[in-house]
Amino acid sequence: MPINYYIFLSVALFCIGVAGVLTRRNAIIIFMCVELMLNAVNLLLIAFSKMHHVATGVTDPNAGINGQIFVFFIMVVAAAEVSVGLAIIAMMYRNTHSVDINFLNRLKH
Amino acid sequence: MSNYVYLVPLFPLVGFLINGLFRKSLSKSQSGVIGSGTILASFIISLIIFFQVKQEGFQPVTVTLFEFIHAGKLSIPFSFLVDPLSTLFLLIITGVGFLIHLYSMAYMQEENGADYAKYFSYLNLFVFFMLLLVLGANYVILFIGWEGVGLCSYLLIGYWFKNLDFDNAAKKAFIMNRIGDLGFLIAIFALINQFGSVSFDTIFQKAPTASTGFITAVTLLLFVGATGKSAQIPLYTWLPDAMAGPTPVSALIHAATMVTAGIYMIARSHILYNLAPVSQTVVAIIGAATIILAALIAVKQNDIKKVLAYSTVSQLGYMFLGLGVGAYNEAVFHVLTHAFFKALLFLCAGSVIHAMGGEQDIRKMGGLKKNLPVTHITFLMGCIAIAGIPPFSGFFSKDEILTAAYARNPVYFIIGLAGAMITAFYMFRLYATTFRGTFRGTPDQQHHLHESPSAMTIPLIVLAILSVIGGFVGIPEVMVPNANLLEHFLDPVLATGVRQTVEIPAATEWMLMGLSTVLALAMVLFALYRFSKNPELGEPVGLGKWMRDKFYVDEIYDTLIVKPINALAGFFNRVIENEVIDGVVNGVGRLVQYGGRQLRYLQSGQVGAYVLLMVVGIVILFVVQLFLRK
Amino acid sequence: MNSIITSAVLGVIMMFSGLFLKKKSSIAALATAGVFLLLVMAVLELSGYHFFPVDTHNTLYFDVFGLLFNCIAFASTLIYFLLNGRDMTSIGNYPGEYFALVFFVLCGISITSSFNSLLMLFIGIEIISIPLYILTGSDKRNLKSNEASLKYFLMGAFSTGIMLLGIAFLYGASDKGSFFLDDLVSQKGGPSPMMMAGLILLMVSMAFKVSAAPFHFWTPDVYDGAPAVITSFMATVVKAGVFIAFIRLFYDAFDDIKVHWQLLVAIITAITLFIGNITAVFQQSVKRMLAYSSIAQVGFMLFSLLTLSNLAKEGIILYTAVYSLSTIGLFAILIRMKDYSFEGFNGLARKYPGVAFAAAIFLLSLAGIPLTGGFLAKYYMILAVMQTGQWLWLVILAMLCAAVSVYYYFRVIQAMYFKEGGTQELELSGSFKAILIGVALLVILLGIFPQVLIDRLYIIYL
Amino acid sequence: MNATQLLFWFLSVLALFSAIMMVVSKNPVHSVLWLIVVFFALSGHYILLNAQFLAIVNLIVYAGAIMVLFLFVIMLMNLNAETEPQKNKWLKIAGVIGGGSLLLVLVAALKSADLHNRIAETGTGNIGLIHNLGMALFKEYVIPFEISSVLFLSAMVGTVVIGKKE
Amino acid sequence: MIPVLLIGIPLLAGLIGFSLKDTAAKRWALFASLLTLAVIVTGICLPSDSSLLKFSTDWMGSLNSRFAVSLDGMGKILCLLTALSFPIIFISTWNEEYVKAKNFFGLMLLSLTGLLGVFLASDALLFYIFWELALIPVYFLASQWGGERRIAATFKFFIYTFLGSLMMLIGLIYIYFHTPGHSFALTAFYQAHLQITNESQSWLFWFIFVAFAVKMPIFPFHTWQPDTYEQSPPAVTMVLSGLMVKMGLFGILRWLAPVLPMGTYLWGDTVSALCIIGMIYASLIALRQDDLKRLVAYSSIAHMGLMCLTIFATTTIGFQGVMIQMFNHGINIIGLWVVVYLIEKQFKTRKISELGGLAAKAPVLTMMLVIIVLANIALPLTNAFIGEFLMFTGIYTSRVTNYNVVFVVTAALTVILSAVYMLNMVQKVFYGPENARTGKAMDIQVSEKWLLSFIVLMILVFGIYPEPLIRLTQSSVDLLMSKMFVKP
Repeated sequence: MPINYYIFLSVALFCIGVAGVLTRRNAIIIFMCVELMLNAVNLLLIAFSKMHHVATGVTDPNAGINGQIFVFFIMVVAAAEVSVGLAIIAMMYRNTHSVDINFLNRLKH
Repeated sequence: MSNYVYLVPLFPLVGFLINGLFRKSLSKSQSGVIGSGTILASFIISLIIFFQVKQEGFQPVTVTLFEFIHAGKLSIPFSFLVDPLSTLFLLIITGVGFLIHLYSMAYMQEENGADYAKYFSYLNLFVFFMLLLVLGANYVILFIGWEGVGLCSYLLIGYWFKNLDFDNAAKKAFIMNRIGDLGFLIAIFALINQFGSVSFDTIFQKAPTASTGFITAVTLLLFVGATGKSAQIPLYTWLPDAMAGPTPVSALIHAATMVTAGIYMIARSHILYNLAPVSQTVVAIIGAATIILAALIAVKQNDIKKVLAYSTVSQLGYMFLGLGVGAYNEAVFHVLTHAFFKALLFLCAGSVIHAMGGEQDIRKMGGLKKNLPVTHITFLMGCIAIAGIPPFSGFFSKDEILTAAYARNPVYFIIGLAGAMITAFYMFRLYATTFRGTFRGTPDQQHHLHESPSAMTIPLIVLAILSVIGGFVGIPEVMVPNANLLEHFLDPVLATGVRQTVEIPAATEWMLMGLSTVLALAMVLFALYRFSKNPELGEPVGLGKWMRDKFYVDEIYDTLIVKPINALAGFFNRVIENEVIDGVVNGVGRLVQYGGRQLRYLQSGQVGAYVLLMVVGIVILFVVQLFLRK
Repeated sequence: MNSIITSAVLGVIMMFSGLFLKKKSSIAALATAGVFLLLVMAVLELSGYHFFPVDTHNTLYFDVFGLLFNCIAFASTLIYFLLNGRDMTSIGNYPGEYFALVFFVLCGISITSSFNSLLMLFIGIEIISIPLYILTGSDKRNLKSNEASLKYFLMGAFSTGIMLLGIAFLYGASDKGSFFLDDLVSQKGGPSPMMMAGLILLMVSMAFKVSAAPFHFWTPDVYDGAPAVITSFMATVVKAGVFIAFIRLFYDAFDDIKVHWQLLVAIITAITLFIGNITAVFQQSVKRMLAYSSIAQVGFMLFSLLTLSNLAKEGIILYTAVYSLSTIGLFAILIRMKDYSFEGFNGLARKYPGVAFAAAIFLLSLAGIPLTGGFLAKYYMILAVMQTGQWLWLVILAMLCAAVSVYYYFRVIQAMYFKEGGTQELELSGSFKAILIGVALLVILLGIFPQVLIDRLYIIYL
Repeated sequence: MNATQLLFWFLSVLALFSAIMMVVSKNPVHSVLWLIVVFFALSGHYILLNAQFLAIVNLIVYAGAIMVLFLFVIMLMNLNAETEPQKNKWLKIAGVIGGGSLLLVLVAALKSADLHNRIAETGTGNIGLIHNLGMALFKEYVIPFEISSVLFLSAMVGTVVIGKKE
Repeated sequence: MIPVLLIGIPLLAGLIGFSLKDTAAKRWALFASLLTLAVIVTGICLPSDSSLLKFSTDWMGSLNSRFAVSLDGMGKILCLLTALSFPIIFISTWNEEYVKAKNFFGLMLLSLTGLLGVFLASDALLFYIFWELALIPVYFLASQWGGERRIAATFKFFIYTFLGSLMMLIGLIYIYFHTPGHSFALTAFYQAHLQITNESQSWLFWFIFVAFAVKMPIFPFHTWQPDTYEQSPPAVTMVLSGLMVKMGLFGILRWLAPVLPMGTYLWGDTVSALCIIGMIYASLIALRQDDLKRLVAYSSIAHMGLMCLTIFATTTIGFQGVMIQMFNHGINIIGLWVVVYLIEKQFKTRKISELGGLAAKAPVLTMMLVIIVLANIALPLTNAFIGEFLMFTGIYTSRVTNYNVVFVVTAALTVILSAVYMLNMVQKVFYGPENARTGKAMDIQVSEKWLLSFIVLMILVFGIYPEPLIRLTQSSVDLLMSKMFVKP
C-alpha cells in the first residue's frame, strides 16, 4: 500500500485522539484518548518500518527493524504510564469522588 | 607704577576679606577705617598711575597676572589694561568711592558691629569688582567685574534683608542685570567664534576684517548688556527699585559707578561701534527715549531717592545718546561730572533721610534749609549742576553731548534739550519741595532735625566743589581752544578708529549752548516759583497719574513676561511633568501590571483549555512553517 | 555511563532504605551521601575514568557537554539535598521512595544528557516524567497536590503522544530509517515536509517539557500544587536536564537545517519571554511567581537553542548552573516558610540577615544583575544571539522583559529589606544558613569567574 | 483491488469508526469497548505489515491487560452510568475544531511530501518475527531494554506510593 | 597599580564594613574614603605615562574581556571628584543616626567602588559591570534609609536605569562583534566604527545613549530623578546627584561619542534639542518647586542638559569645559545638598514656604549658601563660571551643527532662569522675617563651618585659577577630539 494511506490513517486516528482529549472531561476517557494517540503512532511507526525495509531490505535484512523495536518500547512505556496514571486518577477519586477534570481548578491564574 | 596696577583692586579685596572674615571681632571704627583706608590707598595708587599715564608718549600697558582660562586655542589671560580711559575710571571709582566710604562710616553708625563690617566688606568688594571691570584687558575680565558689581549691587540692595520688598528689589536688580549680561555673554561667544580671542587689542585689530552684519550683531548684543547694567529701556526698571539699599550705596553704585559700566564698555568697544552705524543709531535712539521717559516719570515721583534714581536713568540716557552719536569723549565726560553731582545729590538725600529719621517722602519734608544748611547748599549746587546751568559741571558735559547730537541729527538734539528742560524742572521741584516752604512732617521729626556729622558733610562739600568745577576739565573747543584737557587725555584711546562726528560751525554751537542754558534757567525758575510755596501734595490725575505710576511699565512686564512664564512653569509642573511624562512612564508600568492581571486569566486552571491552547500553538507553528516555505 | 548506572543503583538502594533505616534523618543522610557519590562518579567520568565500559551501540554518546552538565545537575542536587533533604522526608510516609524516585529522575537526566538516539531520548524523558508525576502528587491528602499531579500526568501523556508522532515522522523521513541523531536529516536536498512536521512536533513536545510558551500551561499549576520541596527540584535540575536534552537534540540533529526552524524557535522564545514575565508580575504567591519566573528564564535559555553556537553551549552550561543554584536556594528558604505570599517575606532581613542576604543574591542573580552569575548567563545568551547578527528584535524584547522581571524579583527584596512585618519563625539550623550563604557566594563566584565552569567544557579526557 | 487491499480498507474504516465512537460514547464502558475494537483493527494492520509479534503483543498488552485495567478502574469507580455532565458546548466545538485543524495542518504539511513512490509492502518480509526482534532487542538495543527496567521500577514504586492507602 | 588600589580599597573596606560594629563603621568608612583619596592624589601626582596608572590582566578569556583598568585625565578628574566627595559626604552627615549603620556604610563604600570602577574601566564589559555595581548599592541605600515614599520612588529609579543599561548592553555587544578580533577593549571599540555603517551607527547610538540619558538625566527620561532625590537619605542624594549623574556624561565621553562618532554626529542636533528643551523645561519647573530637594533636583537636570549639549557640539573648548564642569558641578551640588541637609536637620522641613529669615540667625550658613548658589548660577570667579563659559563658547564655536547660535541663545536663557529660581529660594529661605519655626534657629556648628568653608574654598580657588583642572584633562580632550567626527 502506498505509505501515504498509512500516514493519513494514523494522523486521522491521532487527531481523533486529540479531539477526544479536547472534548471529554472524564479523566479516564481522556487518558484513553491519549492511548489512542499512542496507538496511532505505533501504526505509523510500523508502516514506516516496513517502508524502510522495502527500500533498503536488499542490502540489510534487518532494515526497518528499529521501528518495530521502538513500538515495543512505546508499549512498555505506555504500560508503565497506565499504571501510574490510573493510580493517580484513583487517588484523585479517593479524595474528591470525581474524575471530572473540570473540577481540577483549585490551581489557576 | 603701571605694572603695579593690580594693587589698585587688591586693596579693596584685602579690605573685603578682612572685614568679611573678621566682622565679628572688629569694632565699628576698625572696620570703617579698614574699609575706607583700602579705598584711599587705591585712590592714591590710581593717582600715581594717572600722572604717569598723563605724561606725553605714554603707551598703554597690559599687565598679565596669570593665565586664567586656557582651552584648545583659546587663551584668556587674567590681565589688566592701563590706558587713559581705564585710568580715568580708576580715579572716579576710587575717588568718589572713598568719599562715599567716608560718608558711610557715619551714615551706617546705627548698624551693629557685624552688620557694619559686612556693609563695608560688600562695599569694598564692589569697588574691587568695579576696578576689575575697568581694568580688564579683555572682555572676560570685564565681564567678571561686570557680573561681580551686579552681585554686590544685589547684596547691598538687599542689605536690610528682613524686608521682603527690599529683597525683591535686590532680586529684580540681579535678574534684569542678568538678562543684559546674557547679551553681553553671547557677544563674547560670538567674538571668540569670529576672532578666537577676547583681548581688546586683538579684537579691535581684526575688527575691520569682519562683516558689518557680524559687527552690528555683536555691538547690539553688547548694548543689550549695557542696557541692563546702565538701566536703559527696556531694562531700566530695576534701578528705581534698587533705592531700597542704603543711600550711600545708591550714591556709589546706582549713580556714580556701576551704572556707568555700560558706558565704559561701549566706549571701550567704540572701534566696533564705529564699524556698525546701525548699532550706533540704536544706541542713540534708546538713549534718547530713555532720557525722556525717565525724566517724565521723575517729574511725578515723591520719594526723594526715586526722583534721583529716575534722574540717573535719564542722565545715563544722555551718555548713551552721546555714545550713539559717536561722542565718546563727551559721554565719558558726562560720566565724570555725573559721578560728582549725582553722588552728591544722593549723599545729600541720605543726609536728609538721616535727619528725617528714615523718611523719604518729600511731601512730608519742606523747609529743611534752616535745619540742614550744609546739605541744603550742597544739594542746591548739585541741582544746578545737573540742570545744566553754566559754569557748573553738568552744563559742559551735557552740552557737549547735545552739540554732538545736533551734529548727527537735530532730532536728537531736540529730544536732549527737552530732557534737559524736564530735568531742570523736576530737580528744582525736588529741591523746592524738600528745602523750601514749611516743614510738613510730624513734630517728632521736626524735633530731631539736625545737620549731619562732619564725616557726612565733608564728602558733601568735596563733591559739591567737584560738581561746580568739575566741568572745567572739558571746556568746549569753541570757548577756549585747546583747553579740553579731558579730550586730550582720552583721545589716544577714543579717537582711534573711524570717527563720524560732523563739525558744526562755532556760531551754531554757541547758539545751541545759549538755547539750552536759557531754557534750563527758565524751567528752574518756573519750578522754584511753582513749588516753593505750594508743593504738590495731592494725587495726580490724567497724564500725571500715568507718570507717577511709571507708565505702568512694571505692570506690563509683569503681565507680558513674568505671569506667562509662571503660568507656563505651573503648567509644566502640574500637567506635563506629572501627567504627561511621568504619566507615560507610570502608564507603561501600569500597562505591564494590567497585562499581568489579564494574562493570568489565560491560566484558567482547566486542563481542556490548556490542551486546546497547546493545539492552537501547534497549529500556528505549522501555519507559520507552511507560509515560511512558500 | 557511570552516572546512569550509579544513579539507578542508588535508586534501588533508596527503595529499600526504608526497610533497614527507621529514622528519617538517616535516610536523608544516606541519600545525600548517595548523591555525593554520584557526583564523584560524574566528575571522575568527566575526568576520563569510565567504570562501566559498556557498548551502547551508539544509542548513547558521552561528550564533555553532557557530562559536565551531569556534574552540575548532581552538584545542584547535592546542595538541594543538603538544604532540603530533611524536608523531603516529611512530605509523606515514604521517605525512602521519594529519594528513590529522585535518583531515578537523575538517571533519566543522565540519559537525556547523553542520548544519541531518539529512542533513548524518549525513554529518558519518560524516566524523568513518570517519577515526577508521582512526586508531584506525593502530598496525597493535599487536594492541590493531587490536582497538580493529575494535570501534570494528563498533559504529560498528551505531550508524549505529540513527541512520538514527531519521532515517527522523523523516522519516516530519514533516509536510512534510523533513530540516530546523525541520520535524521536527509543529506540530499532540503528538509522534506514530513521531516519538518516531525521536527515541529518534537520541538513542541520538548517545549512542553521545558515549559516554553504556549506549551507551558501545566507549569504554574503543577509547580504551585506540588510540595514546595518537589517544585524546587522540578524547576531546577529537571528543567535544566530536559533543556540540555533539547539543546543536544537540535545541536546534533538539526543544526544543519537551522534556517528552517529558527523562526519557530524565535516565536516560541518571544511568547515565552512575554508570557512568563508579564504573568509573573501580578502574582501574589512567591511560589507561583517563581513558577512563572522559571518560564521566563526558559525564554532566555531558548536563545541558546536559537543559535546553537559554541557561545550558546558555554552559556547554557553557565545558565543551568546559576539558575539551578539560585532557584534551589530560594526554594530552600521558601520551603521553610509557612506563608508563601510576598507579605510572608516582610521584614525577613531584620530577623535573618544571612538568609535574606542569600535570598537577595539569588534574586539578583535571577534578575540578571552584574556580579552575580545570572548576569553572565543572560549575557552569554544575548551574546550568542547577537553573534548571529539577526534577531535583534528578540534581544530587545528580552531586555524589556528582563526589566519587567526586575519588578517581581525585587518585590521580594523590597519585602525582605524595606518592609516591616511580623516575620514568621523559621526553623533554620546553622548548617542550613552556612550552606545557603555558601551557595550565594558560589553564585557570585560564577558571576566573576565563569571560566571556572566554562573552561571545563574544553578540557577533554574522553 | 485484492484481498489485502480490501482488508486494509476494512480495517482502516473500522479503526476510524471505532475511534470516533470511543470519543463520542457517553458511557465510559462503551468507550473502553470501542477502544478495544480499535486495537483489534490496528493489530490487523500490524499483521498486514508483517509485524506479527507486535500484533500479538498489542492484543495481549493493550487490549488484554491495559484495557482491562481501565475497565476495572471504571467499574470500581462506578462510572459506568452516563455520569459525565455535558461539557460546555462551545468548548466542545472548540475541541473538535482544534482537533480538526490539527488534522488539517498535518495533512497539509504532509500532502506535498514526495512519498508516492514509497510503499509499505504488505505481506512480505520477516523482520516482525519474534526471532529477529529478539536478536535486535538483546544485541543492539540491550541498553534501552535494560534502562527501561528503571522506568518500570519507578512506575512500580510510584504506583505503590500513590496507590497505597494511608 | 593605582587603579587596582582605587577599586580594591573601597571594595575590601566595604566588605569589611559589613562585619564591623555599627559605631565603628562610620569611622572606618571615613578612613577608607580618605585612603582612597590619598591614592587618587598619588595617581594625579604621577607622570601621566607612568606604568602605575594602568593595569590589565586576563579575566574572561572566552569572552575576550580583560580586567583592564587605567587612569587617564578624564578618569583622574572624576576619580578625584568621587574620592573627594565621599569624605565630604561622610563628614557632613556625620551626626546622622542610621539603623544598621554598618550596612549603610558598607553599601556606601561599595557604591564608591562602582563609581571608581566606571571611571577606570577600559574594557566594555568591565565598564558595564561597574555601571550596574554602582547602581545596586544606591538602590538599597535609598530604599532602606530613605523617606516615606522611598520604596516606590527608588524602584522606579532602578527599573528606569536598569532598562537603560540593558539597552546599552545590546549596543555594546553589537559593537563588540564589529571590533577587530572581537574584543571588549576600549582601544578595539575605538576602531569598531570603521566596520559599522552609518545607518547602524545611527540606531546603535540610541541604544547606548538611552542608558546615559537616563542616568544624567536628559529630558524626557528624567522623571525618576526628583522623586528619588527627594526620597533618598541626604548622603545618598549627594552621591546620586553629585557623582552618579557624571557617569552618564562620562559614558558619553568615553564609550559613545568616540566609539560611534558618526552616530553622534548624525543625532547631534536631535539630542541637543532634547537637552535644550530639558534645560528650559527643568528650569521652569524649578521655579514652581516648594521642596528644596526637588528644586535642586530640577536645577541639576538643567545643568546636566547643558553639559550634554556641549558634548554634542564637539569642540575642544567645549569638551574642556565639560570635563572641568563635571568636577565643578559635583562640588557645587554637593555643597548645595549639604546646606539643604543642614536646614532639614535643624528645621525638620524642606518646604521653602515653611522657612524664612535664616540669615539673621545663621549668618555663616547664609554666607556659605549664597556663595554656593552663586556658583550654581555660574557667577564669575566661581568654578562653575569657567565651565559654563567654556561650554557655551564650545557650543557657539561648534562646527558640527548649523544651529549653534540658536542653541547658545536658547540654552543661555537658563542662565537667567537659574538666577530666578535660585535667588527666589535664597530669598524665601534666608531673607525676610523669621517665622515660628525659624525663630530659634541656630547657626551651623564649627565642623560644618569648616566643611562648607572647604567647599567654598574649592569653588573660589577653581573659579579663579582653573588651570590645574584644565591641565589635568587636556590630554583626554585632545584624544577625544581626535576620535570625533568634525565637519571640516
